[in-house]
Amino acid sequence: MAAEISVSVQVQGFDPGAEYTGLRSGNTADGATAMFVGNVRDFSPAAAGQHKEVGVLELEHYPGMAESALTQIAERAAARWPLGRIRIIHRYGRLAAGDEIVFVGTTSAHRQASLDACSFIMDFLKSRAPFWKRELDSDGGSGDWVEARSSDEDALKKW
Amino acid sequence: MAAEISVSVQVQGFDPGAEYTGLRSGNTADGATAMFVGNVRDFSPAAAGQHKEVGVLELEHYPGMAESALTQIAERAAARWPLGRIRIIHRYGRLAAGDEIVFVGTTSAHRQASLDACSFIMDFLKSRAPFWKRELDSDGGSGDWVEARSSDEDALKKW
Amino acid sequence: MIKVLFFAGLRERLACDSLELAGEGVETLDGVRHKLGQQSAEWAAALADERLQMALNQELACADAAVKDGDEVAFFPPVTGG
Amino acid sequence: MIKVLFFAGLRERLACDSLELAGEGVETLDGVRHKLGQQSAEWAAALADERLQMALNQELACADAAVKDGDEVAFFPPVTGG
Repeated sequence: MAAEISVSVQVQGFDPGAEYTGLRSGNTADGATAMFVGNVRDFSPAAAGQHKEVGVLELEHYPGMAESALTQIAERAAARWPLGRIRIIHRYGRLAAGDEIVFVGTTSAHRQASLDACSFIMDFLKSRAPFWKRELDSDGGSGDWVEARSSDEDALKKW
Repeated sequence: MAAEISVSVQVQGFDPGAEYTGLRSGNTADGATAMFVGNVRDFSPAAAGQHKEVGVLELEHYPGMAESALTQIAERAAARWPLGRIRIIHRYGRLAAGDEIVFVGTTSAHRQASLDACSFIMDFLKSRAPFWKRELDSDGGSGDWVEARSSDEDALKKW
Repeated sequence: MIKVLFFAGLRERLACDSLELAGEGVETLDGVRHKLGQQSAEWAAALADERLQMALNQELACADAAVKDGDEVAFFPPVTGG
Repeated sequence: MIKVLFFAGLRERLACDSLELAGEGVETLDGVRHKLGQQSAEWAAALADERLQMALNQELACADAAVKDGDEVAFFPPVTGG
């Protein structure tokens, strides 16, 4: 019962509704679908307290390794939970506030398995997949790279 | 920072893509959206091993209490995690294999908060919201009521 | 009067959706259950099921919850939505 | 030759996307790092950052991972995707 895994690393946007349809299509064995979507926020989490406006984000990635890292994370999830389908999309390039960055969708016969796997994939993606965010200045110039948060590394300990 | 809570108990179907759009619309403060969708499976979980075909499911509910129970569960989640929006839909009436039964969507500035709240709401909904499932026979006659599972009650202990 | 509702398998077993019960001598949800059980051995047996859940004015409640005239009470099997 | 890639802030600091390094005398990822650091004090300082992550043939790897001719090595700051 190997899970069907589909991973995309892409510039173009995606439609969570269409991804849901893809996870469900012909899949009546799995009664549970969990999804997570990450969007560009309108303030920087690094600027604690002071809501620094973020106009545009630029995402750099390591071509080849990004796809294989996401696939490996999906395989680890599939080995741990009884999943039917796993779909991961991660964008790169320039993104504006509100834009979708990442999609993780999992299906299972068990709701907790689908939700746990979705959370597990996001946690490992955050600390193990080669993507780097930079906040571009409002004048379009290169801004600062987003600093990794120790809370993201800590999040792996629960798995 | 009270969360915006929206609860629907309805006969008609829903579109998870449209619900995602509703959770995101004008909401750039929250970078995280977690969603869970429950669908009618094509076999009964009670019939362990023997895949008993389920054609149609009938969901009975306690009008009034169903809405208030779901709202209270959402309020408990909102008191516990920093959530922006919470959307819960639960259908009743006759449903066929593959049909959507339930939708839970949460948004937050923090991915773990959105995912934990989604899981929390589903766990409490399963054991505390007044809905009852019955599997109709293939000839359309009244079939057996689905038995509550102790694993659903146990799932509450982690919160 | 106290309004009493039944749902799902219990509703079918009792062949009753709802009824009105005189509130005299009834102080708690368990009191409602006992009074209803006096109707017949079948009702007594159906309502004795320890897994039954109870609601008072559309909120889950315990057997010792106080009931007064005008309240809405419900009995039902463990819920199975979601 | 060993192909070496740099990403994000490290790529900018070194003003270098990638380079080819002769494999002689280099046995581990840490060996690659040391050899690269000999180019200048700036390179040595940039590559000494303890938080830097390393990949060997597109998989995250530790400093003592064995490196051979033809391998693809990468150095980068902690990832911040998702």
